[in-house]
Amino acid sequence: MDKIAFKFPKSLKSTLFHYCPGCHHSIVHRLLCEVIDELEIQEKSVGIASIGCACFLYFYIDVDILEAPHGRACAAATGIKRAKPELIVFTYQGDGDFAAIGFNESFHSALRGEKITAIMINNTLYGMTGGQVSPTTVPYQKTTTTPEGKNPAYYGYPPKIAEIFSNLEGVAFSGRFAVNTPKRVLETKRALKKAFLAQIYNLGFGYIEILSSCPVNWKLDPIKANKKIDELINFYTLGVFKDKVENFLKKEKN
Amino acid sequence: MDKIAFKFPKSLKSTLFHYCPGCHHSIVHRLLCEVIDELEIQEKSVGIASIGCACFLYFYIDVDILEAPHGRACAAATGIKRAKPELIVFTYQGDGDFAAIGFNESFHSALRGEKITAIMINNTLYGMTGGQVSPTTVPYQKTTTTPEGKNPAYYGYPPKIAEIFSNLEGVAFSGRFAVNTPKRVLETKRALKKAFLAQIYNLGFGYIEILSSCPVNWKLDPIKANKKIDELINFYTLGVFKDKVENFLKKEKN
Amino acid sequence: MKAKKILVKGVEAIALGALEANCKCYFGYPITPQNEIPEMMARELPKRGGVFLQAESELSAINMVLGACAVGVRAMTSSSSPGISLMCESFSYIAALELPAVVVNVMRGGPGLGGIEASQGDYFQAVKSPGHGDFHFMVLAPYNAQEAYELTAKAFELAEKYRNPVMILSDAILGQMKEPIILKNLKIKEYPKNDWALTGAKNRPSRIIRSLFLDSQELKKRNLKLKNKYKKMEKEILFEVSVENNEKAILVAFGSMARIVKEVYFILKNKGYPVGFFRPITLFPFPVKPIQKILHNAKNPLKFLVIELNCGQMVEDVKLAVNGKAEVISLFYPPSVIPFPEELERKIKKWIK
Amino acid sequence: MKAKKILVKGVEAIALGALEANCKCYFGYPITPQNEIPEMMARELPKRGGVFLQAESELSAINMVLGACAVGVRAMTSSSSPGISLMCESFSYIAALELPAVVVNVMRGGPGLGGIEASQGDYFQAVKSPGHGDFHFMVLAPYNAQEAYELTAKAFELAEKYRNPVMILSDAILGQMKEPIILKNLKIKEYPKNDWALTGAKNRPSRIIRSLFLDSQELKKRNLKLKNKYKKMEKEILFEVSVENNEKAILVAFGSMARIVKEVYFILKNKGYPVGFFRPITLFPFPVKPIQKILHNAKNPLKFLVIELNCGQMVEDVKLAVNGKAEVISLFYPPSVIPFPEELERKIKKWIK
Amino acid sequence: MRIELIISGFGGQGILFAGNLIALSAMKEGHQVTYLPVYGPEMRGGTCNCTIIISQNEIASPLVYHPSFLIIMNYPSFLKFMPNLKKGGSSIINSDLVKPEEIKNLQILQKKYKLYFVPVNSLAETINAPMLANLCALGAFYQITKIFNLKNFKEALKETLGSERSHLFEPNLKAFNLGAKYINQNFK
Amino acid sequence: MRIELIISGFGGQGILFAGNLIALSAMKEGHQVTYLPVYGPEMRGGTCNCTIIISQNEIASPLVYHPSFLIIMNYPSFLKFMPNLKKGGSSIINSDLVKPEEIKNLQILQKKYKLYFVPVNSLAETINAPMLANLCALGAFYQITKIFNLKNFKEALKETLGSERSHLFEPNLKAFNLGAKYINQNFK
Amino acid sequence: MEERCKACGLCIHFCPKKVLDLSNKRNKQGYKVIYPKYPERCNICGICYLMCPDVVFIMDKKDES
Amino acid sequence: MEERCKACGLCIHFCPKKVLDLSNKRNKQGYKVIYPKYPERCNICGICYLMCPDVVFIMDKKDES
Ligand SMILES: Cc1ncc(C[n+]2csc(CCOP(=O)(O)OP(=O)(O)O)c2C)c(N)n1
Ligand SMILES: Cc1ncc(C[n+]2csc(CCOP(=O)(O)OP(=O)(O)O)c2C)c(N)n1
Ligand code: SF4
Ligand code: SF4
Ligand code: SF4
Ligand code: SF4
Ligand code: SF4
Ligand code: SF4
Ligand SMILES: [Mg+2]
Ligand SMILES: [Mg+2]
Repeated sequence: MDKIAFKFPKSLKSTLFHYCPGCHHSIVHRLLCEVIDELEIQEKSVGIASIGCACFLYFYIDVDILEAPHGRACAAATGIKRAKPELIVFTYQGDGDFAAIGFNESFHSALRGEKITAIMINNTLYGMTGGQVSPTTVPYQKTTTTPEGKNPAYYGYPPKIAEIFSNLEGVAFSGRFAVNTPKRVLETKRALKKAFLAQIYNLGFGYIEILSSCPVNWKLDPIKANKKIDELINFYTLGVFKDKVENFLKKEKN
Repeated sequence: MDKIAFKFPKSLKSTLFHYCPGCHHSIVHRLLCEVIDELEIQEKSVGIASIGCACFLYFYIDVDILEAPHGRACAAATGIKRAKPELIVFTYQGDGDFAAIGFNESFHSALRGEKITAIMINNTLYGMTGGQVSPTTVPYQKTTTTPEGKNPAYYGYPPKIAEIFSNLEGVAFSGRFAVNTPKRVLETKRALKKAFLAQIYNLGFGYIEILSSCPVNWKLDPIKANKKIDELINFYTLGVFKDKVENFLKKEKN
Repeated sequence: MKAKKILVKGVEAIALGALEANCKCYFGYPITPQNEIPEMMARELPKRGGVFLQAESELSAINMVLGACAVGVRAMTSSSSPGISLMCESFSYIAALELPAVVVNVMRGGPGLGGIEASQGDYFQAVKSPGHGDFHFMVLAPYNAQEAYELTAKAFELAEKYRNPVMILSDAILGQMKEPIILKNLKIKEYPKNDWALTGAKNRPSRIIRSLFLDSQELKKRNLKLKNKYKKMEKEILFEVSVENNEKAILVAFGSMARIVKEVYFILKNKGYPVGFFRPITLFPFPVKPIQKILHNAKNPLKFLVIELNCGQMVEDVKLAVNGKAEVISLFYPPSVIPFPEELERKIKKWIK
Repeated sequence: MKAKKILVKGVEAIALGALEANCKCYFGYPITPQNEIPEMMARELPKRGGVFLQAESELSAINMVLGACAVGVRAMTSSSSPGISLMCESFSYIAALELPAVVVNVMRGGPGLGGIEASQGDYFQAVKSPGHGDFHFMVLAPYNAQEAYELTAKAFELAEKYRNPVMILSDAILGQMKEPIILKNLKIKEYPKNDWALTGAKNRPSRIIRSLFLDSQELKKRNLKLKNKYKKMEKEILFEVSVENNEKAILVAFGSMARIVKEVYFILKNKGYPVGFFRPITLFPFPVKPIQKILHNAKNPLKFLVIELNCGQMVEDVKLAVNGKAEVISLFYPPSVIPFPEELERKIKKWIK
Repeated sequence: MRIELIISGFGGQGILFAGNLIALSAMKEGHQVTYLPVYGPEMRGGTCNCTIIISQNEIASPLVYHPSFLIIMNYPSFLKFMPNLKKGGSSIINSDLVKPEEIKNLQILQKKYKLYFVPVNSLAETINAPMLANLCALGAFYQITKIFNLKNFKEALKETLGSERSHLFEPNLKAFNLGAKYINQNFK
Repeated sequence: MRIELIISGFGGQGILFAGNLIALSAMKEGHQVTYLPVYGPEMRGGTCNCTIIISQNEIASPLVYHPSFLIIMNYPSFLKFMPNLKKGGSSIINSDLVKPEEIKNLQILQKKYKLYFVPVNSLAETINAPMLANLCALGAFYQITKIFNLKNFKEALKETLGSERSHLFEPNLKAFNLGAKYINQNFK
Repeated sequence: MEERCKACGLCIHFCPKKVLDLSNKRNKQGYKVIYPKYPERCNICGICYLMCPDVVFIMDKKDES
Repeated sequence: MEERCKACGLCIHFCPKKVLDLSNKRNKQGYKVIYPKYPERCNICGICYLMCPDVVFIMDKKDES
């Protein structure tokens, strides 16, 4: 585990990423592919691309991929998994997609304990549409639609989805991660794997939230944007909040 | 406080309720009117009727009332309150309306800390449409769309909305109540009042969840249905989970 | 169970048709007047190895259907007017993704929450624009329980044949009334999906099902492909006609309304009035040529009386088909007051005196 | 700030129009190509004592608008095709509740996610059925920034005058291009709302705003009321026409496409071709009579060439207006490949040779 | 042969159950049949009615404005539907809730129509089955029209009750017979 | 007088900023003007272009297929737009990214068109402002066309930068002047 | 107020003094209405008012509570 | 692999041995690509691989890592 490969993941297509320089979306893409390769599930995976900067997921990840309407990835994933439980189904969504317009689908899929893996890339705003405020935007952060900064008295505080989900019986794995340091990259990968194992072992909904930088809309260079993630952690505690996989694996061993 | 009036509330219209015999909707209607009367807010209240058995709210409660599309009551309430903050705005919703189709609007209104009061009547199913399963239906409960009983491995466990909301900064009051005993009726009324005070004092979102009987769709007579609520409490703990009003009032006193 | 006669509601006939077509997944959300469909599916599908799941909303339900169809499994949803409107964005995606979804709309009175009685107020929505962009459902409008049963089953075949969503457009009268149907072996064809469905990239390159085409040439190509498909669907046009070429007026109606109109047609015919009867069964594609044929063969100048349970919608398609070659009159009955045959007879007589 | 000339995007002109009309609430959700509207409103409204709130979805946004309108406050939302589709159920409610909401659709290529370039693919949706049931928006289609500014302002007045939602139907070309506009004092009238708005039952009986009418007679009455209202709106018909009665062909187009067509019209006219130009500005109500007037006054047999950035939608309304009295030809350009004037000229010439 | 029947009463009086049963029995008899329920949104209370058409020919419209037969289970239904009864038509009237003595124009009505006042509630209570007033009315209808035979009715009833409610077969039949007997003894 | 200009390059090269500035300057000059940006969905990278039409008469179509002027900022843009340039049209070409020596049919092109190779990146780097290559190109455009005067340009620039970015006025102007000077010194 | 009664029986069930019972009289809604079988037992505790879903127990009808 | 590079600088920032720097060479995307300024310092720790958003550091290009 955790050996660093210097290897182009098998399930990553060679197409150049369209992401902006320093964007974390593509780090997560790579990790996702590494996990798919290690679990050897490329041939039975179906991914759901959502609407956001990562809508071109299908140009990069070499598994069958469906594009769902904005916010509906978890519902589409539910349809797929219920129709063909033998498939490994994951969604890849932005914070706007997962936690704003699509939160109802996200929440209820988790509540039902759908055997799917959901990845939420939280860059605290709407990247693709040019940096508008999101429910996940942190207090006083400036965005194009909160030019004076996001006033929590007006917009409230960001939701702690990983924590909320950890209290739902149907959720088997839930945690919040970041990829702004090498250590965190490795932790995120381990977590991603768990979130897939939650599905593979039929334990329940696997949820991974990843704090992710958006240098362009944060109006920071990639290095500063990377550092900004450390600030975000004040609002968004990193960690695993629920892990039925670990227990399951322990039991399996016995 | 808590004196029993034997009095027809001023803000209750004299129209006969269309509810089935023993339905708790109308008990809550009365309590709501008592609270409106006691707070003297009849003249500045706007209620949002939602779609469900209580969609005729406007025939009973004598305040200005708007009908919102199914599930969107909290969004409409947000629009009203933002447009005219001087109004007292409340929604009256079923569990299907508030927690299923409308949960996104409910959740995000609470998250933003909208200064509105939301009442959710949880009868664990879709009353108006004839008793289908709801996310709030408890495990193994039979409904018309879970003829063999609701299997939690298939549909998950009911969401604990009052508890979830109590963790949102924007929420000033959140609790779960019942009206199946005289004591609980009084508690519910006190809580309702708090949920309005949360708005009146501009403290945040006021949320009241009321376990409510649906004799017809539960296929029980009104008395048995009433007792059934005691069973539901095993899943749905009663209590106040958040109360910024109490603190505020204490501070006011000093 | 074959060739058995049973008494069922129209909506139950729809559910039975779906089961006959071996529909494997039902996702939906309750709404009157079509709850008997999910309720029957909830009872029957699990027995047949299928999936019934009640979603948290119509929005979610239609996207579950979208997902199931994308992996090549027969799936459907059903709803009534407001619930259908909520699905419009996703309908547009489903059509763009070319998925063979089957959607049932048991119309009720609108707009808004309206009423739960019958209406045909969603004709425009179903036929012209069930969402944004240039796309169409194939739209089938049964007028009795037997047709509801058979057309619903057929819908799955047509959806796969054209890789296009198909809508069964019904209403609360047909939906809630009961009449006998004969259960048959309908021999619904299944089209292969192994050249497009997402079933895991095993022994083949990975696949993409998407509707985003930022290259405008690609988007244009996709749009033209859809347009051609709609043209091809004209082969499937269905209609009922009772015309002997010596009429002076043709009564045109679809769905439940066509039953009341047909009653009046029988009455007037019996009384010697020169009237004909035309009932479109496919609303999209609309039976343009059959109408033009009536015009072409007519020995007298014709009048088309288009009778609908709405404020006048299908009348536009009739006008477009007639193209000025005959008078087209709209007899509209806004939902939900359904004209009784007696009343309609009086009204029609005024126009054909 | 009056009579000042500034260079703005079409979407900014729309926002400025709304501000000029003293719109007090904006609720919306981001979507390309119209984000400049919420972004401008986010900057400007708070300064003017108004409310800007970005909602968690279009579904929520339109219901916030519904709420604000119900209490008598000028409110709007804006979006683009997929976001508009998501609002369809609520549109139907808003129309049924007779609320004066203003909705902007800056169309993009569809169906599905499509593309972000210009399209007119939502014509049918806007004009025929932005939701379930019999209802209509009033639909205004500006073709340059000045018109976008003025029509948007006017939309608030019209919405209140008829207590009916009004849609500004624009597209990515007009939305994203910049051109000068002259800011004026547009003197937008405000209609009293004190006889219906929900402002608290003080010194008056409490009020209800609802769309549920289980009594079918009541529902019918409401539907007929709406139908009459749509009839009355015909007074507001707007269009641009350049016809001298000796033409052989009339070029018909709306919105951005009308600019390209107009360019071609200028070119052809200069080259001596007998062509006219007709541009509907209100799409609903559609300028039927002005078209019939052209037909009536025409000295030559006419051809109508209807040019659209879609697969052929408005052409149906032109056909309905022409009613067989002239040939109507659809020159359709599926989104998002916009024909350059040069190309369009060639194509049109073929039809009028 | 063609009967257009409307049954009307409160929700909860078993109107739709009875209507369905008649339609099913008639179908088993080999007739063409349509059955159209109309009801309010509430689960209980409110009015409720249904239209059944039984015919030897294709039935186009399932709606009729002037039915040839009525089963009137409560007073509001009496007010609503009586005026529409076809000339010469028949009506079974629940005399427990619509008392003949309270009807103003009774004589006029009796001239135009065949009226069968049947105290269906009281009849049902005699067998301790107050919920089965609807079956009493149905029995009366059978006895008057004989549009289906008893065997088909029994089959229809058995089918409708299904296995879970099969214990209700006998009580239902009993109520049915009471209604039929009441007609037999009191009319013609 | 009528110019149809297309500016094209990578996202991030300030294409739209320059286009907007030209349009605004021309508007201030009293011309009719339209400015139409086209860009990909990504925030950066990807290609990006805009069309500006400047005319003394009403401008109907804001789109042209055969522009009379091009500003080409990178190689893909060169490939895409050069073939569409109107006969006799002019083109400013960023010679840092489109090297004349790498163009195959250079001579043919030079016969048909007026080509202005300007090393805008290098020019901008001379004033330590690599982001301002766009303004160099704009200066060149100004020098060639003189379709607006300097005063209007300066006003437009000031307005566009606003107060928060007013410190960028001087550098922008400097880059503009460099471009203009380059044309002055190297062409005609 | 007895016109409001729907014979649900909740008041009967909760009345601590067993004052109430259903009568044989039907109201216009068709329900057999409540009546105070033993009015003398009533201690005006108000529980019937609290529990009645249909707001039947109103003070100006003194006999009922 | 340098065609993938977008000059974000994350690898430079995180490389513990300060091996890497931006070159003056532009790739087809228009970015100045990364190069190993001090290749000899590299300890093949893999951090550049981990942090690079564009999967530039792949082993068969040994000189880079
Ligand atoms: C119904 C609908 N509304 C809005 C949009 C426009 N839209 C595209 S992506 C996006 C948000 C993207 O934000 P997020 O999900 O956080 O992803 P990111 O781009 O930040 O990675 C929006 C609003 C859309 N495509 N569909
Ligand atoms: C969009 C839409 N979907 C479905 C419905 C149908 N519908 C009406 S009420 C209701 C649910 C009511 O359940 P709940 O909110 O729990 O209220 P209750 O009747 O149980 O009090 C539904 C699904 C609708 N009116 N609109
Ligand atoms: S806009 Fe932000 S999230 Fe999107 S690709 Fe660029 S950096 Fe990444
Ligand atoms: S169906 Fe249930 S919730 Fe609705 S009125 Fe009847 S008892 Fe109350
Ligand atoms: S008030 Fe009287 S009748 Fe009512 S519950 Fe108390 S004791 Fe019983
Ligand atoms: S609780 Fe109210 S409605 Fe129920 S029986 Fe008693 S008085 Fe009647
Ligand atoms: S592998 Fe070499 S180049 Fe890469 S980070 Fe480690 S030391 Fe630096
Ligand atoms: S991290 Fe990757 S993309 Fe960024 S500069 Fe280094 S090699 Fe280039
Ligand atoms: Mg984001
Ligand atoms: Mg409920």
